[in-house]
Amino acid sequence: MAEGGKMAAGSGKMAAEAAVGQVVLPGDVLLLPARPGHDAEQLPLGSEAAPRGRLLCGPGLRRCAAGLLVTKCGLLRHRQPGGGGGAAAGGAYWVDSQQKRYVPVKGDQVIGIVTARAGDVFRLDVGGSEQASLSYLAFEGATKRNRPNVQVGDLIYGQFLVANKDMEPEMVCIDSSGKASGMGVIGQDGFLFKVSLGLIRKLLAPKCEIIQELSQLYPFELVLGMNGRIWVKAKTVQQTLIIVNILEACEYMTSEQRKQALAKLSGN
Amino acid sequence: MPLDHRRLQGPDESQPPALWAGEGSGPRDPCALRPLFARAGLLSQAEGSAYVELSGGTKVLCAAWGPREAAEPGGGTAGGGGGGGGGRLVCEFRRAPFSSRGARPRPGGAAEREAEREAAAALREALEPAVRLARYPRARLAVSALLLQDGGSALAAAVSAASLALADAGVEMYDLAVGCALCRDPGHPSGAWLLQPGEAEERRAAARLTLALLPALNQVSAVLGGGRGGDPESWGEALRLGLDGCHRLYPVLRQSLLRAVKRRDAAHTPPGS
Amino acid sequence: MAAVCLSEAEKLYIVHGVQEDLRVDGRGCEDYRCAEVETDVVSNTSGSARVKLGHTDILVGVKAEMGTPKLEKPDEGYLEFFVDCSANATPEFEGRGGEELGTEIANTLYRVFSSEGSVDLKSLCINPREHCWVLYVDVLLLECGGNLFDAISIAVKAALFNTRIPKVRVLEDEEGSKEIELSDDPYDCIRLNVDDVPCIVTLSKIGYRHVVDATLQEEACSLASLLIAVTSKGALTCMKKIGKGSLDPESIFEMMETGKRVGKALHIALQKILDEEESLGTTRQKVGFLG
Amino acid sequence: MATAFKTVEPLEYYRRFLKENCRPDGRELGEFRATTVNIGSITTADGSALVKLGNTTVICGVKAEVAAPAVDSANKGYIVPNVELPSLCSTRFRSGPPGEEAQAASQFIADVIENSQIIAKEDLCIANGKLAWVLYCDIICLDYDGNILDASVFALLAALKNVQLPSVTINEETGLSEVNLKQKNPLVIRKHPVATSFAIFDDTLLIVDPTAEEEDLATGTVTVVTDEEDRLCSVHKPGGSPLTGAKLQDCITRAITRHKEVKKLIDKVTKSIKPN
Amino acid sequence: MAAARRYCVPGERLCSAAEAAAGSGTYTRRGAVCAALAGCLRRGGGAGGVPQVAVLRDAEAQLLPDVGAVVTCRVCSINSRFAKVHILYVGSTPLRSAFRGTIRREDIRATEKDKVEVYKSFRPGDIVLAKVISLGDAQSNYLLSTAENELGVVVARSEAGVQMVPISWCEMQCPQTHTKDFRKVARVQPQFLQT
Amino acid sequence: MEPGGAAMAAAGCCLRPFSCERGLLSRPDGSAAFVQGDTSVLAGLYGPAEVRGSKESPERATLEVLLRPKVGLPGVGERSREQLLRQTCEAVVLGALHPRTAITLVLQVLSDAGSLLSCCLNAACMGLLDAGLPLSALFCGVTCALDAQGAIVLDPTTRQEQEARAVLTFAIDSTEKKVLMATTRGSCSVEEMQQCLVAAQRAADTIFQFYRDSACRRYSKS
Repeated sequence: MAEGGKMAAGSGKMAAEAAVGQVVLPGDVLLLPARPGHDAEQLPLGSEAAPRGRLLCGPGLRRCAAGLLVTKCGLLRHRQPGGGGGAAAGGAYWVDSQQKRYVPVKGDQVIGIVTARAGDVFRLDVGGSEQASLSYLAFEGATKRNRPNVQVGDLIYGQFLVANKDMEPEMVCIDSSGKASGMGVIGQDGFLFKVSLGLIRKLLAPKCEIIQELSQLYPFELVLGMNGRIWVKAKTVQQTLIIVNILEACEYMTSEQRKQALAKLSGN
Repeated sequence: MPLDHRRLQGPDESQPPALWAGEGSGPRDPCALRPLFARAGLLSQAEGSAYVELSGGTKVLCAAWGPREAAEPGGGTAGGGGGGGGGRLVCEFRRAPFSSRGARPRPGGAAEREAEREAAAALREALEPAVRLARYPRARLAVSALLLQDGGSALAAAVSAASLALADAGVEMYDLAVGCALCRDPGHPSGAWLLQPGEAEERRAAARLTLALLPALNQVSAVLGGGRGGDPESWGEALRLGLDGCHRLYPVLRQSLLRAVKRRDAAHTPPGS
Repeated sequence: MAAVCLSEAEKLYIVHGVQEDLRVDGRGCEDYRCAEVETDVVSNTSGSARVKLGHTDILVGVKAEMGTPKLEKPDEGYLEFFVDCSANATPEFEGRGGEELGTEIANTLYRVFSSEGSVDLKSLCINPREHCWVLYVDVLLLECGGNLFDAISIAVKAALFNTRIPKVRVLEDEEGSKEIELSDDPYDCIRLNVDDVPCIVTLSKIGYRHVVDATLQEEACSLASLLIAVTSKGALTCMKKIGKGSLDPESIFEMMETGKRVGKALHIALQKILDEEESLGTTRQKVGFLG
Repeated sequence: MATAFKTVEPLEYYRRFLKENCRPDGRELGEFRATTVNIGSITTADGSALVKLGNTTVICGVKAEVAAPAVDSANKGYIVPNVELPSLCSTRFRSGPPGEEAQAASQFIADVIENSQIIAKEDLCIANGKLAWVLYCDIICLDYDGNILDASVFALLAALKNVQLPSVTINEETGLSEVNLKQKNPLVIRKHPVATSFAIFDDTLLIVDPTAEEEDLATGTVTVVTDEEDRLCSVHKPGGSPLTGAKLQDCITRAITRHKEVKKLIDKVTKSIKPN
Repeated sequence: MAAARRYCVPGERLCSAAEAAAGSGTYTRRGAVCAALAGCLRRGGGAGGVPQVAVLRDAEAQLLPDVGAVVTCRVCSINSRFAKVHILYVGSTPLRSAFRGTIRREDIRATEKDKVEVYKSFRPGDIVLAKVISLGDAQSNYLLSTAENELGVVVARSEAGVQMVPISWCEMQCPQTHTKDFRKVARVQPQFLQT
Repeated sequence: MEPGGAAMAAAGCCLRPFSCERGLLSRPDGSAAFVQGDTSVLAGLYGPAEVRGSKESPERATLEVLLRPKVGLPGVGERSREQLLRQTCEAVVLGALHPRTAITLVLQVLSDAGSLLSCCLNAACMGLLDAGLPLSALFCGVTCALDAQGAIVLDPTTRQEQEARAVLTFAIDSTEKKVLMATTRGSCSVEEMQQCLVAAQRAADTIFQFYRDSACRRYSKS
C-alpha cells in the first residue's frame, strides 16, 4: 500500500477516488468525482437531489468550496454506493486515522466507568472531554421503585443516545425496543485495558481473523468499547493476561508475526 | 527572595547614584496648602477614572468599575466586609517603579508587595464608609490606583482620586472622600504640623498623619498616624489642621467631577433633547 | 477579627446598655476585663510572655539573633514581627484564612514600634555596618475573645521586658578582622528598657459613646473603632481607625483623651505585675498553661 | 438600535464598514489615530515620556542605576525594559504578576532594543569591569485601546531621548565612585526604531493601528519595526491567519512612511524642549 | 428642559425631606434629601402627585438586572438540566460587563414542563430573550425563565453559520441548507436584526 | 526513529539532517520527538480534554502551550515563544469542532544547537498530527540566518546564529505556502527578508514531503 502513487510534493488537489487507499494529510483537498459542468460549491442539497445521490463524508473530512478538505492524517477509505443502502447512495468517504483520545459519537457502544451518582443520574467517565450522564431509568426493567444496582466504580457497557459538540453526552443501556441486548453493568473480576481507536475498529470489523484465532486457544468473554477500552475474562487469570498481551501487541505486530506467536502459544 | 520569573531581570543588585551625592531642599511655610489639580473621566476603557496631581509633584491615576459580578459566586468571607448581603469593595494600590526619588523598588519583591497591600487596605478603609454597598447586593466594586510620581502625601491623593473615580463610574455614594496628609517636622521648636508635606519633608518627619474626611457629612472616614507626635493635644491640633485642609480641597474635587458629568452628559444626550 | 453574628435585638440591647455606661458583663465604659500576665513561659526563647484578657489568649516569644544592620540605619538593630493566627482560635483561620488578619496586626505593630523612641535600638548594635542584634517577635493567637490589639501589645511589652540578651565583646585582632566573643556566665546579659514601649488601647464606638476593651459581641455592634498607642508618659505614638463606619471629629478628640488616661493606668498596672514577678526571681511558681 | 447590533453581531457590524473601506471611528484602513507625545512629565525618573495613540495611553519612565557589569561583557551596561499592563488600563487584565500578553510585549521591546541598537551598550560603561549604568525602562499602559506595541516603542524612544545621566567618576585611590548631580549629559541615541502594527481581518484585509475591539475581532496581527535607513529591525507576526509575501511587503512600505511621520513628530517635540 | 440643568455631586444636600420625596439616585439623612449619584437633578411629579427629587445619570444608567426585567442574553453552555447564559442587556440598555444567568429546564416552557428537552430549546451562541425570576442565592447566579410566548430564541445560527429563519414556535430553518433545528422561538420577532 | 536524512538530500537547500519519531510517549494522546541536526524537542499533546475554571471558551477549544527549557525555569523569553507557538497552532487547529474543551501542548527542549524555534514548530505540528486533532493545514518551521556577506544559511547551528547579522524564523503553512508566523533577531534590509522568505518556502516543501513520507511509513504497517 505504501508505494502507491507519489502525491505531488506538499499538498495538492487530487481526485477523490484516485486517493482511496492512499495516505492523506490535513490540508489536502479531494476533488469530487464525475461532475463535469457542476461548479464546486453546488454540493448535494437535500431538496434538489444531485444526479448520483447524497455523498456522505465521514470522520476526518470536511466539506469545503473545492470539494472535501482532509482534516486528519490517515488512509482514505471509500464504501461503494449500493452497499450502504439508501442513506449512502452516493458512497461514503472517510479517513481511517490512528487516535488515542475518544470523541463521543451518537450510536457508539462504549465501556464507561461510573464515577459519581448525582441524584437520579450516574456520571460516567468514557475517556472523552466531558463525563457522560446515564439516567437510572435507562436500564432494562428499571422503574421509579425498582432501581438498578449500580455502584461507583462499576463498568457499564452502553450506547450513546445524545453526542454532539455542544451537548453533554448521554448514554443508555437499552436499545429502542427496551431490551438490554448485551448492554448494562459488566460482571466483576474481568480485566479492563485501553488500546488505540484504530485497533478497536480493526477488531470490530465483521470477519476479524484476530478474534477467530484467539477463540481457538481457549474460551473467554470479551467486550469491545469504541472508546478503546477492552474487557476480557477467561477461566484463569493467566489465560486472561495472555489474551490481553496479545491484543495489545496486535497494534504493532504484522499478521504473520501474530500467527507465529499464536502457534507458539497453542503449542504449550 | 525568590527570583521573579515573570519580568526581565537586570543585574542582581544595583545602587542609585544619589547614594554618593548630597541632597538638600528649602524650608516651606507650614500651613500653605499647595494647589491641587484634579480631572475626572479621562480614561476611555475604565467606567470611571480620575487623575489627581499635588504641586509637590505627586501624580495619582485611578480607575473604578461599577457593579460587576462577584469574582467567585460565593459572597465575601465573614470578615471580608458585606458578606452575602451588601456588595464588596475591592481596592488595589500600585506604585510605578519610577515613582520614588531614591532607589527603584523591585516590582516583584516581597517588600514592595507588602507596602502596596497595606496602602490598599488603608484606601479601602477610607472609601468603604462613603460607598452605599447595600445598594449592590452580591456585586463587586473595583478601584485601582496607580502612583506615577511620589511627591509626598501619596495615600491622601489616592483617597481623593479613588472617590472621584467611583463617583465618575456612577456608583451610588453617600459622599466624596477627601484625603489630606500632615507631618511634624523634628526641627520645628513648637513641633508645628506641616500640611500636604513634600516627599523630602515626609522622609525627615518625626510623626506622620493621613486622614480622610466625608466633607458633606462632616465625618472622618480614616485616620492613619504614627511617630513621636507628642500628647493628644498636639495630635488633636494636627487633626483640626487636617480637617480644615480637607474642607479647602473639596471644592476643587467637586468642580472637576461636575465638569466630567457635564462632558459625559453632553456626549450622550444630544443637546436640546 | 473573628466575627460572631448577633441579631438586631441583641445589638440594640448592647447599645442601650452602653448609653447608660453599663455593659453586658457589668463593667463601666472604661474598665478592662481581668487580665493575667505571665512571663518566661517558653524555655528556648530569649524572652516570652502570655496574656489572657477575658477570653483572648496571646502567647509572644522573642528570639534575639545576630544579624547585619539595615542599609539606611547602619548603627541600629531592628525588630521583626510575625503574627500567626492558629486555627484553633476560630475555624475561619484555617489554611490561609488567618493570614490577612495576621499581616494587618503585624503592620500595625511595625507602625507602633517604628518611632525611634519606643525601644532603644542603638543598644542592640554590636559594631556598626556589620553586626547587630535582631529581635524576632513571634505572636501566637491562641483564642479570640475580642480586643486583640490591646492584649497583643501588653504581651509584646511583657516579653520584651523579660528578654535577656547575652553580653558580647568585640575583639580587634591585627589584620582588622573583628571577632565576637561571648561571655561564659549564662546570667551575664543585658536587659531592655521597656519604659517607653507603648501599649495599644482600642476604643470602639457604640452608639454615641465609646468603650474600652470590647468583647466580640461589642465589636459586632461597633461600626468603627480608634486604635491608639500610648506610652507610659501619656504620649501617643500611633493612631489608626479600623472598621467600616466613620467617626465624627469631636468623638475622636474625646477618644484620644480617654485613651491617654486609660493607657497610663494600664502601664502602671502592667509595670507593677512585671516588677512583682521580677522580684520573685527564679523561685516563682510558674502557672503555665494549666492554670 | 445600532448599538444592539454591534454587541450581538460585532463581526458582521465591522464587515459592513470594511466593505466601504472605512471604520466605525471614521478612519480609513491605512490611517493612524491622532498621536501626541509629552516628554519629561515625571521628575523622579531620569527620563520619561507619555504617548497617546488615540485612546491608548502609555507612559515610560527610565531610572538609571549603577552596578558591576556582567563578567562576560565587562565593557557593557544594561538596558532592562519591562511592560506592565495593570488592571487599571482595561478590565481584561487581572491585578498581580504580569500575564502572558505583558511578558510577550516586554520580550518584543527587548528584541527591538537589541535588534535596532538604539543605544550602544558600550556607551553605558563607566569603568571597564568595575561600574556600568543600568537603565530600567518601565513602560506602563494607562489606557488599553489596542495597538500597545507601537505606543510602547514610541514611548521608550521618547523617554530615552529625554534621559539625563549624572556624571560618575571613580577616583583611583579610594576606589569609590563620586557622583556630580549638577552636571548631566544626555544619552547618545544611535537609531530611531518606529513600530507599525496591522490587524488581519477575515484572512485578507489589513487594517493599520487596530483599536481594542478590532484586535479582538481580527484573525491575526503583524508588527513591523523600521529605522531611519529603512532597515527592518523586527518583523513580529505571532501566528494568526497566514499572509503572502506580497501582503507583507505592503505592510513594510506602510511602515516606512509611518516612520517618517513619527520622526518628524519626535524631532518637533525634542526641539520645543531643547531651549530650556 | 435643557435650560438650567443643575448638576450635583454625591453628598450634596438637595432639599429638606418635607419638601419632596427622595427619588432614585438620592438618599435621606437627618431630615434632608442628599444626592447619591453624580448626575443632573430632575424635579418631577413622583407617584401620587407628591413632588419627587431624583438624580439622573447619563443615558446608560448603571443597571443591575432585577427581578421581572426582560433581559437579552447569549447562551454559552447547555446540558440536560439547564442552560447557562451571559446577560448582555437589561431592557434596551447594554450592561457594561456580562452577568451570568441560568435557565433551568422547568422554566423553559409554561406547558408540559417535564417533556421539555434543553437540547431542543437552545444551542450555544443563540441570542435569547428571558425574564429574571430571582437574584439567585449566594452560590448560583441569576435565575431566568422563557416561559412566555414573547420570550425565547431570537437569533440562531445553523451549522453552516447562516442565520436561521423561525418557521414555527418550536422550529427554525436555515435558508441555505434547509436543515430544520428545534428551538424555543420567541413569538414577537423584534426586527432589530436585518437578516 | 524514521531518519528523514535521505529525503533531505534534495538539491538547493542545506537543511541539517532531521528525523522524527511519533507515538513514543504512552500517557499523552499525541507525542512526537523532532530532531534537527543536534537540536531536538519532544512534544506531548493532551486533548480535547476537560477544561478547568475560567479558561473555558464556549465556542472554541482553549489551546495552551507550555515550553520547558532544557535547564532552569521558564522565563519571559519562553513565555513570549509560547505565545508565538500557541497562536500558530490556533490558526490551523479547527477549535470550533470541540468547544468547551482544552488542548494542552507541552514542548520539552532536549538539546539546543541552533534553530530551536523552528524545531519546536515542527515538533508541535507532528504532535498535533499524531493526536489526530482536526487541522485545516499543516505547518513547518524554517530558520534562516544572514551571515556577514549577506548569504542565506538555512537551519543554522548555534555558532552560525551567533555570527549571523540577522536570524529570521518563519512558520510556513502547507496549503498555500503563506507565512503563518514570523519573528526576527538582528536587523536586515527588506530585500534580504524577502529572499529569506522565498528560501524558507522552498525548504518547506522538503519538510512537507518528509511529513508525507513519515505518514506513509507509519500507515504502511497496518
